[in-house]
This record gives sequence, structure tokens and C-alpha cells, in this order.
Amino acid sequence: MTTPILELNDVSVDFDGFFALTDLSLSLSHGELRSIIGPNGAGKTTFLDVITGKVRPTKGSVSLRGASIVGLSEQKISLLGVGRKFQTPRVFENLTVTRNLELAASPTKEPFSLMFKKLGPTAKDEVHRLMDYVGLAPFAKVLAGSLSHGQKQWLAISMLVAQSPDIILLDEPVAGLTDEETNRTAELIKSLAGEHTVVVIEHDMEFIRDLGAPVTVLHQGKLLTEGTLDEVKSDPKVIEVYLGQAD
Amino acid sequence: MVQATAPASTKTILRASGLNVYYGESHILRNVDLQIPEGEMICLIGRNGVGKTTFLKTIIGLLEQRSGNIEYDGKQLTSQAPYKRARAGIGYVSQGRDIIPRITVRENLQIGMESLPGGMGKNRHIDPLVFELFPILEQFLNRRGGDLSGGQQQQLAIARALLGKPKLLLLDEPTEGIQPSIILDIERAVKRIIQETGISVLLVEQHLHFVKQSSFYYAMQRGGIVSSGPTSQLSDDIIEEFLTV
Amino acid sequence: MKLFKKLIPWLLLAFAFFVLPAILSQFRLNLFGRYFSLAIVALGIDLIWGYTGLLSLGQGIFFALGGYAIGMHLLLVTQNDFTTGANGLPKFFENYGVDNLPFFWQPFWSFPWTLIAIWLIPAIVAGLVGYLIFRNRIKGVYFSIITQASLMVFYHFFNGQQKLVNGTNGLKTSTTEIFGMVVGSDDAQIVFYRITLILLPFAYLLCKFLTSGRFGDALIGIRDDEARLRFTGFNPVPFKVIVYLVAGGLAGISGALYTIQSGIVSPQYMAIPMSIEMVIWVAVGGRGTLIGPIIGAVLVNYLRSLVSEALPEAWLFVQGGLFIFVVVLMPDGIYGWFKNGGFMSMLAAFGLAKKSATYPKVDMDEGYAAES
Amino acid sequence: MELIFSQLLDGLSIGSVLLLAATGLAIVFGLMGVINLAHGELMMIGAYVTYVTQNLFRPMGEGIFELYFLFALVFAFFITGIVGVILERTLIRQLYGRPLETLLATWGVSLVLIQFIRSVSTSMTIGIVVAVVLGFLAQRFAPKKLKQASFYPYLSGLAWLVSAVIGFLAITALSGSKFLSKPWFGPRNIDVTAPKWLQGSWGSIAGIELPGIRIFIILLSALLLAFVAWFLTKSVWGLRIRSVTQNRQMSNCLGIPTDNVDSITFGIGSGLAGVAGAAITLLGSVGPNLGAAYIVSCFMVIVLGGVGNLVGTVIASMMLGIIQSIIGSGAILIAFPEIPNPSRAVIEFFATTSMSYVLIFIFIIGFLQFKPTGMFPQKGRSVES
Repeated sequence: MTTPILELNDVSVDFDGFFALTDLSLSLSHGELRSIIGPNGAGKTTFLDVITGKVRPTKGSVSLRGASIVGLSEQKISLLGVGRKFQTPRVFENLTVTRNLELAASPTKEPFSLMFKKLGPTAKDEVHRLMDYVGLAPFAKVLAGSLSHGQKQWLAISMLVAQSPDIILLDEPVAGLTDEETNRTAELIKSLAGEHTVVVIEHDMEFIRDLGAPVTVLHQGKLLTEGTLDEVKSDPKVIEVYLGQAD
Repeated sequence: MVQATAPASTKTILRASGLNVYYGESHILRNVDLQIPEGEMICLIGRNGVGKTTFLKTIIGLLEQRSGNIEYDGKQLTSQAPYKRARAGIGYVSQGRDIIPRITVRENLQIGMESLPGGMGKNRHIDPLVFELFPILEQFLNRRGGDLSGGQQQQLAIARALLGKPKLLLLDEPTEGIQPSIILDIERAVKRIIQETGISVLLVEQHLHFVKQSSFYYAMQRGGIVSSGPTSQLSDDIIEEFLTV
Repeated sequence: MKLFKKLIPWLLLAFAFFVLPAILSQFRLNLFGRYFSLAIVALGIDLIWGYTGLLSLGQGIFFALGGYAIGMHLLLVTQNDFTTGANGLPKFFENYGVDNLPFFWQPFWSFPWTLIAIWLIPAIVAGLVGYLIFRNRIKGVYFSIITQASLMVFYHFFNGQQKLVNGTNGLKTSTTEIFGMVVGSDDAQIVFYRITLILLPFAYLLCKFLTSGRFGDALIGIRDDEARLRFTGFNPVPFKVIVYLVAGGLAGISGALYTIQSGIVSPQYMAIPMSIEMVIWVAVGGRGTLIGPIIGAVLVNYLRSLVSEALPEAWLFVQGGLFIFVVVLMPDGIYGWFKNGGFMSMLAAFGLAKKSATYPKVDMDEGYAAES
Repeated sequence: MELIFSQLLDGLSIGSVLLLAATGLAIVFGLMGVINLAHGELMMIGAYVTYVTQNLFRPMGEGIFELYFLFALVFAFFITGIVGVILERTLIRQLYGRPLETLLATWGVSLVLIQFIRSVSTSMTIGIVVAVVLGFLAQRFAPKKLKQASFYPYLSGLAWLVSAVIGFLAITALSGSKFLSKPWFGPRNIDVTAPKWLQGSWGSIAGIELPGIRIFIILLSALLLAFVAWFLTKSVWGLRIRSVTQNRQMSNCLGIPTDNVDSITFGIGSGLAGVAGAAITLLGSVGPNLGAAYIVSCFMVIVLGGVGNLVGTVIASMMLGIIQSIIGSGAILIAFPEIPNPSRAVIEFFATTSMSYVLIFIFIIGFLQFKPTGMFPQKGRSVES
């Protein structure tokens, strides 16, 4: 077992007396694909907020490759190799698809290098490869705001990939997608794992099944159980959370 | 898959037909037809994110359909503001409970009476029935709504909706994230209200025991109704498909 | 056709440069010179507001600083009866019994330094103020309010310091001399008019350079979704500081040009209304486009001259109405309205033009079809 | 020491005026997210209402005249409040959720109000009424067929424009009559005579005179603050307002008419501006430009105190008032003449009213470096979304 790339230890988040996360410990190894499920209000989004630096944990430690990232700004954590897709696909609607991707793919994010240096050929190739891969190439010069919902989801995901982070965090990547789009997204995500560590938060169980990845169940800010989907499904604790009681 | 049918009862309080609802560009509800008979509890089941909450929000008026009709109490509801619908007798208990956080429990309850004729200016007396149903509320009258626990907030939300004497009560996952003991309290309270006042209830729920208290179910998947029937016919297959993990 | 469209602004510029001086009266020409210099500050505002989403209500500070820089130089180097007092210093110092030139006046003896100071001092002040605000993630209306407050502070400072900058009266430049010409004379004014028209396209090209590349994309990212940009690894603070600094420098240049053409710089340039009006020029012309602010600045100020000449009392009504109209009904401004097909759709509504195909939707869904 | 005390009192009264002015703004900003740059002009309306009330009461004889100011306060509240409600219903409502846009649009409103006060005359009033009535009639009686036409929006805009032109022509026609076209107020400042019972001293504490007007303003602002606190926490409308601000959607679903709540909230905020304007007439002559003098200080109070917090507003306005009166007047130097030179020079530099603004601003910017959200930030998850 290699050292985990991301490790959360006893993390709690307290919003004025309301505990969004309670003593959550979790570790991810390099190249892993992990699904996270849980009822609404289980703390899934807060979990991502903690990792990406949006919310500072009240207690506990978060470390990336063994070094603590608690208290770092969002942009620093992002530069360290953590990318995140939000629940709603947040893309820059007034920029074209290409420019969205080029912004994400920029190897440096300093103002002067953006001003005076052209984007290198490797980054450009990567942008084209990604557009081809997710089928956005015909829309390269279209403003992202006029893409369909599903295309925005893909654009958001490909922007993440263009950032080439080690860890990709996906919050509800298939919300509002059609069946076909959902299937294609599952393929896309599976292809990302291995090279990247991918964490997927979803409600859609068929999609989770398609991913075939280990599942972590959160409930009321705590880690309820971990295992394969089938193991989790037959876990009485999970049944209780989802069905109320085991009958 | 089970054939979709409508409940047999003659008089309906609410009839939704061909509803299509979008969030921005994403198509959330697809041609939803649903009927709620008077004086009965109907249940809408389905996994997280399939559009159940969207459906309730469309009925109360927080979202507007792009096409389709909602007929309530014999009248069409089209682009009426939520507060008008509340005053027409639709009570809504939302998923997040939406207790107004920085006012007291008493004030939260008073706001529940805003939908009565004359509003809360004329209706200041809190019906003791709600304290009978949820004794904990009487104890905590002067606490801030936001300081209650999840279960207490849920009871407050239901009590608040009841004080408006609705004809139709919309309950969105009233048992979500709540201890089993309180779930039973809530179940009992809802059943008692239906028996005593004859109101209709549309329940969105995952908790199987509660689901089985209703007379009829609709199951939703990816924004459409895919199955419906009397709850007594709720088979293990359907439970497996729509309620479990 | 496309080339022609691109050429239009440059043709207009050439027209203004060569033809207008021949056909307009000296008085009108001078007014147009002022409008064009105001277009430069409007460009800066567009850079920070239209592109980056920072609504600064304090551009008057930088505008006036530029004006004061040139004014101080002119007052120092001019030696004539109108401007020079008995002690060889600018005349106003006599009134307050100041015999020693305040230290910060000294460098303004130098013409090269003045040319630099016109944009450098405002830029530095802007960068400093901007840094102090941005690093705390203060944005939106708070940013606007604080810039407005800092404007008031500078206003009070310049108003109150009679011994340093002649307080309320400001510095009168029309009687000063430069390169042997009286600044207020017709000959000099034509030169200033032409200088303005040379600098305006440079300001435009600078803004174009900043907004068209990936730097500009990042600015738009900050405007539309700053948090998202942060999660992509960008630190928005230096970006904001840089554009605010550039906008400040442009405001300084604009203020200097305006000062020599209007003949005076005074704390009134830092009064609250002036800075808000600058914002409205941009809004009227069309923010987020670089032609828009130029159109807006020239048009609104021209309108102002016309209305104030005909019916002085009506101007505030017209201006107020214009504010409300543009904000509520024409949020993209005149240029944006044309560009987004507003004009064509108006014609189409009256049946005078063919209805253009609706916005090209990438995918049509049945919901739209069902509704319409 | 006595000097310091009297300056303190002075500061409290300056702070009280600020508080009066800022409370309304804080309500509108904190509860509705509207940046109302016309707030100062609403104050101006309150001041002019006071002036008109005074003139109406003057012929009624000495005894009744003495009471005019109390009536003026009530009139100022209601008339300015009504102006606020009209403003909310016609303009502000279009702009909710876009605070920067409310800022620009309300600035436009402020310009119109300033010029209105300057040039309002009988002929102008008639012209405006004619234009508005014509405009409404045109919309009201437009044939239904026309209303469905695609060019109707342009047509209705044109109808308004034509009505405006007719109104303007009416004004021009009427302006032949000197009597009708004489401005009611004109651009010059107006003076309000304080009733006798407010003038002079209200006694003294430890040898320090208590000037009636200042004490009255302090009491008035305290009273009004108490009223606002009572209204927001105890009254039914206050409950509705709090409910809507904390959870708009759910309040709507529970039967609270949110649009009426908006109007009333904005009306109350505007009414308070009117009362502040009335109080300001006691301090000296006022004119159409009254608003500009107060608006920025009011916003500073809000930035410093934190949004949507009455306690913060009180503390911030008192703090600014006291800094202004103690430093700005140079009172410190007179009270402590033996301050050594470097600090003395600094204090002297800031010892004018203008320069005390500079000091206050430096103070606020410095403060925001440590607490960017003000003294009393709003807590909770939803602050930054």
C-alpha cells in the first residue's frame, strides 16, 4: 500500500453549532476512483469544501501527499493539484469553449505571463484533445453560456482535466443529464481514474453502479460505511438511513 | 414495470397534467401527470435527484412550469404567487424545513397563521392542537427556531403548516435525517390530522414505513412518473427499484 | 464588409483629427477635445467595471491627480503677471503667505517628470488603494462604497489644503504658458485637441491588448465567477490590482488633457457626482465593449452641452432619466443594444425588417417548442 | 476637561444625526440589499416638508406654531415614506438582486429629485400631472389588439414620450403666468426657525450648558431607534419583514405577501430618512444639495458597523461623530496643551472638519484590514454563497 495522496483525519466542521461534518476520517490513494453517496444534508458538499479550502475545518487535519493544506487559500490548493467541479456546472459563460479550456490549461496563472506569453503547443494540443474527446470540438468557438446543460457539465469536467490535477473532485456530474449523456459521462470518468484520483459524489445509483468503484456512505456528517456497492447495499445501517428501518 | 394508473377516488383536490419544468436549461420534470384525491394521503417516491422536490415546488409556485396544467380545488393555478396559493389552502413543509432561523418558535408558529383570512394580525392564538401533537414545541416557545435540533425543527415545520389550516398539505421528506422515535411521532401526527380534519396530503418520502401509511403511490425516475398504484400493491421489486440504495 | 466595419472607428478618428478642426468653431472644437479626453477615463472604467466587474466610484481621484500634476507644472514654469506672484512662486501662494515652495512641488519643475507623473502618481495611488481593498476580498457594493468614500477623502483633503494646492479654488491653467504658447489660446487648444486624439487610440489599444488575450479572459472570469477562477488556481488579487492601476493611470492622463482644455483643475473634479457620471457614460455607451465607453463619453457630454445651452434647468432631469432608463431598460448600453440586434429587432417588431433567426441554440429541446 | 465633555456631547449629537440618517439606509441595505443613493435626497424631502409645515403653521398664531415641529416630524415621515413606496413599486422592484444597478439607478433618482426641488412650481406640477395621467390613460385604453402586437412595448414607450412632451408643452404654456411659474423653493437654501422651546439651553450639568437642539436630536434619535427596534421585533409587520429577509421563499410559501413587505420596508427606511431631514433643519439652513453632504458618511457608518445590525450602526455612528467633534475641532490640543511636538503636529494637521474625514477614512480602511466584514458581521452559512 502506497502512502495516501489525500488524507482526512478526524475532521469536524461546525457552522455556529450545526455540525456539517463530525470526526470524518478518510484516505484516498493515487489513481483511485471513489464514489461518495449519502442522503441530503449528509455533509457531502462540505466535505469537498474542506478539501478545496473553501471551508476551514473546526478540528482535524487535511493533508495532501503528507503535507497539511489546512488554512491555504483556494487557489493555492488548486495549484497543488486539487480540482473541483461544482454541483451546478460552473463555466465562464461569456468565454468560448476554447478559451474556457485554455484558461484552465494555462501552466502558469500569473497575470504577466498571461499578458505576454502565448499558450504553449502542449497545452494547446491538450485543449484540442479534450474538446475532441468530449465532443465539444464543433462548438469550440461557441460561448459556453449557450451550450446545453450536458455540454456544460462536460466542459466543466474537461476544464478540470485541463488543469491536470492529481485529484479530481466531481460534485454531481450527471445531475440533469439524459440517460445517454449519463452513460458517456461514466465512461469519461472511468477513463480518468488511474492517472488521476477521482472522487464522485452522486445520487444516481445506476450511475454509481456503472462506475463500479468503492463506495463511501456519509450520513449526518459522519462516515457510515465503506465498501463495494453490493456490500454497502446490504449493510443494515445503510438500509436504515435510506429506508428508515430494515424491513 | 408496473402500469401507471390513477387513484380510483372520485373527487380530486389537485390534478397535475403534462407538467414540464426546467431549471435553467436542464429539463427536470417531464410530462408529469398526478392526482390527489380529497381526504387521502398520496405518496411520491423515487431516489434522490429525480425531481420530487421540484414537483412540490412547482405546485406551491416557487417554480413555474413551461408547459402543462395544475388544477387545484377546481381552479387553474397559473403564475400565481406562492403566498396566494398558501392563502388558497396549500400548506408546504419543505425539504430543508426552512424554519426561519433568527426568530422564536412562537413567531415561527405565528407566521404559519399568515395564510388564514386576516393574516397573523387577526390570528394570534396558537391552536393548542399543535402542542398536543408536538409537546416539545410548547416547551421551546421562546427559543430561536434555528437553535432547535433537526427533529424539533421538523415538528415545528409541520405544526407551522397546520396552523394555516390547509386543504392540501405538501410534505417533502419529513423524516429525512431524523431519529426513529421522532419519525414515529411525526407519522402519528400526520395520520391523526388526516383523520380529524380530512385534509389531503402529498408525501414525498423514502422511509418505507411512512410510505406504507399512504393509500396510493407514484414512483418517479429521471423526472417522469414511471409507476403508480395502491400502496398495498407496493412490491419488493418496486421498493428495490425506487427506494433502496 | 468586415474589413470596412473594422475601419469605421479609424475613419471616424481621421475625420475628427483632420476635418473637425476645419469645420467647427473654436468653442465647439474645444468642447469636443474635452469629450475625447473624457473618453479615456471612460475606457479605464470599462476595463475595471465592464470587464472585471469592479464598479469604482472613485475615478475622480485619479482624474484630478493627473490634472493637478500638469497644473502644478504649468504654474511653476510660467512666468507672467497672471500666474506668478511677487516671490516668483505661483500667485496663489501669496494669499496664504507661503514663501517656500512645498516639497512635493519641486519635481514638477521638470517637464519629463510631469509627463510621467501624470499617469504614474494616479496609477500608484490606485494600486495602493486597490491592494488594500482587494486583499481582503472586499468586492461588489462594498468596493463601490469604499472607493466613493476615498473619493470624498481626497476631495476634502484638496479642499482643505489651501497652503499646498490652493484649496477650493484649484489651479487655473488657462493663463499659463507652455512652449511659448498661452495654454488658453486657440493655437494651443488645437494642439491639445490633436494630442488628445492621438492618445485616445493608444488608450484604446492598451485596453484592447489587456482584454483580448488570456489576461482578458481571466478578467472576465473574475467578473463572472471569481470563486470558480480561484478554484482553477488563479489568485484574483494581482489581476484586480493591475487593472485598477491601469484604469487609474488612464484616468490621470484623461484628467491632464481635460485640465489643459478646460483651463482649470479643482477639487470639483473629485466631487462625488463627477465620478458617478463617468460610470454612466460607460453604461450608456455599452460596458464590456471598448467602443461603447468612447461613444458614451462623447454622446452624453455632447448632449449635456446641448441641453444645458438650451434649457439649463432640464439637464439634471435628462441626466437622471438617462441613468434610470439605461440601467433598467438598456443594460448593455447603446453599442450593446445595436450589437445584440436590439435595433434590428425593433425594426422587425414594426415589420420594417425581416425577423432574424432567434439566438442559435446549440440544442433545441421539446420544452421550448411546447411553450412557443 | 469641560471642553472635552462638551465636545463629547457635540460628538454624540453629530453621531445622532448620522444615526438618524443611517438607520433608514441600514434597513434598506441590510434587509433588502438595495444601495439607495437617493437616501440623502429623501432626507432633503423631509427637510422641505418641515419647511412647508412651518409656513403652514405660521399664520395659526403663536401657541400652535410652537408645536409645528412635532407635526413636521410626522409629516416628514409619512410623505417621504410614500415617496419611498412609489419608488420601490416603480423602480427598485425591477432591480432586486443587482445591488450595483440599484446604486446607479437611485443616483439617477437623486438627480431628478434635486432638480425637482429646485424648479418645482405650480405650472410644473400641473404639467407632470398631465403627463402622468395621459401616459396612464394611453396604456389603459390602448386597444387589446394593439397590446398583443410585437411592437407594443415600443409603442407604449412612445406614448409615454408623447405624454411627457405634452406635459412639457403644458409647462411652457403655463410659464407665461409669473404666478404659476414661480418656483416654490428655488435653488437657494431655506431656513427653518426652531420653535422657542428648542432654542437656548435646557439647563446644565456640572457647569456645562445643555443646548436644547442638540439634546433634542439625541433624544429624537434614541426614540426613533427604540421605535425601529420595537417595530422590527414586536409588530406583525416587523415579523413579516424579518421573516422575509431571513427566508424569502419560505415566507412566500407561508402566505406572506413578499412584494408588500418590500414596499413597506423601503417605505419605512425612506420615512426615517424624512425624519432625519426634518431634524437637520434645526442645525442650520438646508438646500437641494443637502443629501450629498450626508450620504457618504452614512455608508461609512454601515461599512464600519456591519450590514443589517442596529447595534453596529449605533456604535459606528457615535464613533464617527465623536472622532469628528473631538479631533476635527482641535479640542484635544486646547484641552491638553502640553502634548509634545511630533504628535502635536499630526493632531493639528487633522484638526479641521475636512481633515477629520480623512482621519476617519484612514481609520476605517485600517479597521477593514483586520475585520473586512465590519464590527458586527452577519453570521451563518449563507453569508458568502
